[in-house]
Amino acid sequence: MRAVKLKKSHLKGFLTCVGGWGELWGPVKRNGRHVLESIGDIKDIDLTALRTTLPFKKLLFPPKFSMFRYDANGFQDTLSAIPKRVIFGLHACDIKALCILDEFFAKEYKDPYYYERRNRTAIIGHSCIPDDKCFCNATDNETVTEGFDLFLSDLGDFYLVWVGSSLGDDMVRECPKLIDTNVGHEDLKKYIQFQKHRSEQFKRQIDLTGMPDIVELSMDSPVWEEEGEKCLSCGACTIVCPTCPCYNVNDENDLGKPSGERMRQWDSCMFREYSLVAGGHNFREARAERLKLRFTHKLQSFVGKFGKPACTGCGRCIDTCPVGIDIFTMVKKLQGEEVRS
Amino acid sequence: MREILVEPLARVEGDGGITIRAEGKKVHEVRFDILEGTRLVETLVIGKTPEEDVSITCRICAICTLSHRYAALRGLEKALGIEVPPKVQALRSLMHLGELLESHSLHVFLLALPDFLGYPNAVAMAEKYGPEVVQALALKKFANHVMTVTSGRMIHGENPTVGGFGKYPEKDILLDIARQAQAMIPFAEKAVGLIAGLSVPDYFEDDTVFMCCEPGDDGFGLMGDRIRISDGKVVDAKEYRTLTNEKFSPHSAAKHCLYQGKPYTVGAIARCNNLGERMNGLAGKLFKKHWNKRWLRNPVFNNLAQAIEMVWALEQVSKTVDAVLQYPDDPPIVKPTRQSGEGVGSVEAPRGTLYHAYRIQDGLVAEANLIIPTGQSLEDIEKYMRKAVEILLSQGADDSAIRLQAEIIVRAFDPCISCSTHMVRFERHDPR
Amino acid sequence: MSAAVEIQNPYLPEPYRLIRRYPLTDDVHFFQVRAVDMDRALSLKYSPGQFMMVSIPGIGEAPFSISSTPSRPGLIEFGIRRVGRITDQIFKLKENSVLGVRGPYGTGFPVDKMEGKNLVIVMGGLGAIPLRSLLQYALDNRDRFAHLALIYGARTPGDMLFRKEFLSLMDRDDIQCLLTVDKDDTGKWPGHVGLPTVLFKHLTNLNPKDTNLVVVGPPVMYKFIVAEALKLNIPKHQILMSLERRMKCGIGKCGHCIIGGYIYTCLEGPTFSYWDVTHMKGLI
Amino acid sequence: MERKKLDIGLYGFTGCNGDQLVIIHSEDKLLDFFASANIRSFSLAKSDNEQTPLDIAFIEGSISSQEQVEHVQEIRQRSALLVAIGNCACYGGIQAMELGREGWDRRFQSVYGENFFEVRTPIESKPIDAFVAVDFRLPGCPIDADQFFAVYSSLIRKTKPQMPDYPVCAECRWRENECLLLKGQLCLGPLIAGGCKAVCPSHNLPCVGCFGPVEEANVSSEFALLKEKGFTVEEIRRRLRIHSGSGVLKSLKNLFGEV
Ligand SMILES: Cc1cc2nc3c(=O)[nH]c(=O)nc-3n(C[C@H](O)[C@H](O)[C@H](O)COP(=O)(O)OP(=O)(O)OC[C@H]3O[C@@H](n4cnc5c(N)ncnc54)[C@H](O)[C@@H]3O)c2cc1C
Ligand code: SF4
Ligand code: SF4
Ligand code: SF4
Repeated sequence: MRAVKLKKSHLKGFLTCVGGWGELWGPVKRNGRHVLESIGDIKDIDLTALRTTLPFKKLLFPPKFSMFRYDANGFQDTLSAIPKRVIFGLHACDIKALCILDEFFAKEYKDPYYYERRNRTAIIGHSCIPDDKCFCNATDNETVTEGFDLFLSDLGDFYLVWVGSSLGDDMVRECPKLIDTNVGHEDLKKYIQFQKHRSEQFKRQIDLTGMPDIVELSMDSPVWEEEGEKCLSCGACTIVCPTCPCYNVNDENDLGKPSGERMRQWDSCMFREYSLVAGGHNFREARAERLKLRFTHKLQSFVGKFGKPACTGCGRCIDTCPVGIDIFTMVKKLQGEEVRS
Repeated sequence: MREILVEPLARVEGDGGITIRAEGKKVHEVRFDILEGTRLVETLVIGKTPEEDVSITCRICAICTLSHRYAALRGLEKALGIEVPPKVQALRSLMHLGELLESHSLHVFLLALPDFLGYPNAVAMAEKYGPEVVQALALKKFANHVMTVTSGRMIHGENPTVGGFGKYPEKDILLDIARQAQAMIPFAEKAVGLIAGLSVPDYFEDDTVFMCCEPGDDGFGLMGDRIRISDGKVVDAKEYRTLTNEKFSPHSAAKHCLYQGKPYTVGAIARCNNLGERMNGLAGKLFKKHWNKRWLRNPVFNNLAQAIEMVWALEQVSKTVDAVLQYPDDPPIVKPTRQSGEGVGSVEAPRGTLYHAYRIQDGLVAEANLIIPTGQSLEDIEKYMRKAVEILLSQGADDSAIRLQAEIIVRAFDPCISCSTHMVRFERHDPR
Repeated sequence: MSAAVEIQNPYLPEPYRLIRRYPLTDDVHFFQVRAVDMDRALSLKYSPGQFMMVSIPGIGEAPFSISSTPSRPGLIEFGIRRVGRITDQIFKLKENSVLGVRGPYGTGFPVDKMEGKNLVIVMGGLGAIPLRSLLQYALDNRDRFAHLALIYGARTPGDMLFRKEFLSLMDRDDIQCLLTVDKDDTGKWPGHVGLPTVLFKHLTNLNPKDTNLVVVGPPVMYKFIVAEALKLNIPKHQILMSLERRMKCGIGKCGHCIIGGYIYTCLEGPTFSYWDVTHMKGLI
Repeated sequence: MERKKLDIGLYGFTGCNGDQLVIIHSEDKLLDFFASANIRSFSLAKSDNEQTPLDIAFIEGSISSQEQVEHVQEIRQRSALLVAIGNCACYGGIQAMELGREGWDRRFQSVYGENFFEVRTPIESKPIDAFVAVDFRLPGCPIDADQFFAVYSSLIRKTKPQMPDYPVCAECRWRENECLLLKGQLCLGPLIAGGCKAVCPSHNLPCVGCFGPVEEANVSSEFALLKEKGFTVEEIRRRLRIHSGSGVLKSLKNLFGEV
């Protein structure tokens, strides 16, 4: 991978330049929360953002969108007019999640809605310093080597820019005046120091090795019931999770006409009807069963399938669940530790 | 004596009715029945927090939800010793203008006009008056948009809360509202012309008293802590009981009000009669052009008064938007300075003066008295109707003519939506 | 429309024409469809045990097992029970109308591996729908299978799907056809009365290692039939079944059919072996 | 797909008329709406109403007099499907917040004294299903226009409409709001049916519960959580009762024995 340098004072110019490739999106602060938004003015971008409330997935498969239209003559594809976008400011964990989703949506049947958007989205990552909710060190996501076009590491007065794709390379080439291709030994030393410093900032200690076995052996643990009693089934944990892709499908009719749209909307395995089938049988009637599904998926089965957990350690569920049933406390509880949630 | 019961022509739905009892040419009784089910809202708010009170009382009416909210906020904030900053006041004025426009456009175009033009509803009216109906709907839609932007949603938005707003609308949206309001003025002006051209029957005209809030700034307005009466008095709203004197009436779930033992009228016509001279701009010109002494004796001019108020409100919107945007920072919600106290909030709902009077004890509502505009105009509604029926009967008019005239009078007062459409119950007692 | 779409959209239903429909029972009807595009109709490949997604615009989509056999190409057949929103509307369709269908999806029964061996097909209730596909396939390719047996339990003769079709098999000597009802309310029932498990004693003696047993039926049925199969010493991976879950996409994306944390029933199922089942919690 | 237009009626009982108004305020849809069925009765919008057999009756408002009881029964009798729209019809609305407690007579007297009405016999306000069978409920105070038209579209196609199975919180997360519960405010979001698009939390104000309870509301967990945040049971119960009326009586009974 190629690396170049970008002076911090040139960031604005650089983003303006890459903004030419597509609509620029980045983290901004709204009502005390960080959210990804389309950027009108580059100075609105807030680089202190750690985790945006909703992850980037909202851009690649929006909470609700039309899959196609239907009318008396049949079904018409509406896959088009997806804008080109540059998402700036994704962190390592987000990019890992992106890789997971890339793999998931390509599997067996390639999902055109995801991939049409994905193919028109450029990713410019940005380094971060973890807070007390991050634990991506435990999910092996501390650094990323793929899944982005460019990745900016903040090394004081300049960024070390990893070029991760040919598109990234084009972007760098497009603004030669801003980019310093001269990366020397000193710079790399700084980078390594930065990485080391970053690693030392993690405050949550958690060990996910062996989780698949622990989960397997905990199927009858009382933990599920206990947490199930508390769970509000609000779905917040799955909504904010960058790797949760489940959805529901609904037809929305034009009023009084035979035409309409088939809509896809985020669903959650925490919702009541998730596993409900006709006739009223619900394969996951109890909240405990739904929690079990969520956590076996994240911590056990996914590992079996892909060799890594479907959790990136971003801390969003820790930040979100009103009753504290997040992946961290569940892991701790399954590992037999007392945790106050 | 024989009783003949004339069933109403149209099915009576909802919650209002007119009952007329006559014997030969002699009128026994003319009643405007308010049959709306009792909800006892004043008892429900006892023991609730001020925030809860606002969320409950706004639901008295979906059309004037924001007037109720506004009156409640003003009453409660007085009781709690809250002074809201000017940005909050300006945004509240904007939401109030939105509601006036929403209510008036609904009433004038969709409810009153079809009557005069002889259609059962506005959709049917659209065949001949297509462009007018389309523009009227656009105006109503705009008004709903103003309410949505300021209050959070079209109806029962919770955004205006005790001490301020939960969230302030974005600048671009407000500027767009100002622009749209300007663009609507020509249509509103045309509507004034259309309504002014309708003939207003004069046979039942009579004197009355008009009451409205005194804005206190020499201007025309929809809110004030004092009440201006057409007899020249100006009274503090705290004295509202001496003005309204609510009394029970066995045919009405809304109480009737009397001022010094006499019926009185509130609403657009009262505001225009009392304060119209103060209107400036286009609305002022239109007022001067169309106002005449008959307005003081004939409630049907309320339709025209509402049309002129719409022009006024549209002109007011951009000024109010400027007033909001004058303060770039969004003020945080102001906290109460005391937990016990009393306060009366008075505002002009589209159909007249609305009072919310509260006593707060230890942070909870201990006493509440809400006086709605329709109740205040009720005695006048019946007075004018009775006079009209007497005259029509003496002229030998038939039932349907009487029914239509009675409806026109009731509806002109814009009492409250479900009461204002097709609801005449007509009983005639004739000698055998 | 602007930029060309690069990826084929697997979610778009294709037009199919409803050729024939008639009732199998009061609430289960037979639907025979064919792709409007003739080339598509003739080239459609599938295997017994697979399903398709049927769309009713304005209402939605639902999965249905293919009941016809790939050995008779061109036509696709479904047996559909009326239970809810979509099935209600399917039941309102008239012959010759056009509906949306996509698929086939899922993993069918491993017919290649089953060939050369004995095949015992056990159906209960709606299980007859997917298994009719396998049965017809085996009958059409009779020489590729050793002993062939059918066990079908229904509540009453009137509840038995494809009753005539199956009864006619009783006259054939290349298939052992064991039909049973819980209760005979007609008095004219030529088959057995009693639970399907009792029919196992009638089964010709089979070498369990060379036998595949396939069972599809209501959830309660699996436990008992599997117990019988195990008694016969049929290896766990040669006991096959098909499972039902909620589905919204049929292609491993929407998540509703997930079992055991990551198995998408629509991709890796709906057919599973009992070996899979013992290894995954919450399967049956 | 040409089909026979259905006969439809909309009726308002005790309430603020907000739900009918939501329909009237949907200017963009109004003409399609009137064209989509035979609107036999819609007192708020038109005066040429007919009393005919109906395919669907939409009922707004709660029942608060003996006369209304008879009227709603009469409508039920001639309607194939009866749909309650709005919280008053579904759960009784604000006027039913004291449901299940004594004291309605006393409260009535405190407003109207010893007087009685000539034309109506008032009773304690109750939801529609206290008097007639209700086939479908569309809650909200007022209803959400998009949801109404989606439900309406399904119903005129004679299919059961799909309603959210999730609480307001889900919509609140979709809108990326800051969670007010986590900030220590008394937000009812987790207990309340989604459908409003989380308007109140999106304005930084706690959900007051105007869509009534979500089917699977975990009331005991929410109470436990709010108690931990320092609210008293009385405060939480009061807040929940304001808009949820008859919808929460059972849960409260299970939790506290009495209501
Ligand atoms: C692999 C597979 C094969 C099936 N084969 C058949 C068959 O051959 N014949 C038959 O009658 N039925 C079959 N079913 C069941 C059939 O899919 C349901 O009866 C049908 O989805 C009910 O839809 P509905 O809209 O009428 O019911 P509703 O209860 O209104 O369901 C609404 C939605 O929920 C989902 N859903 C509900 N029940 C089921 C279910 N059991 N399985 C999957 N999704 C469900 C669907 O997405 C459906 O659109 C099969 C199911 C699966 C998973
Ligand atoms: S499970 Fe929680 S911590 Fe892990 S990726 Fe999802 S939201 Fe982030
Ligand atoms: S603010 Fe309220 S509605 Fe939103 S997530 Fe928190 S509890 Fe739920
Ligand atoms: S957030 Fe709650 S109170 Fe606000 S509209 Fe939605 S349901 Fe009603």
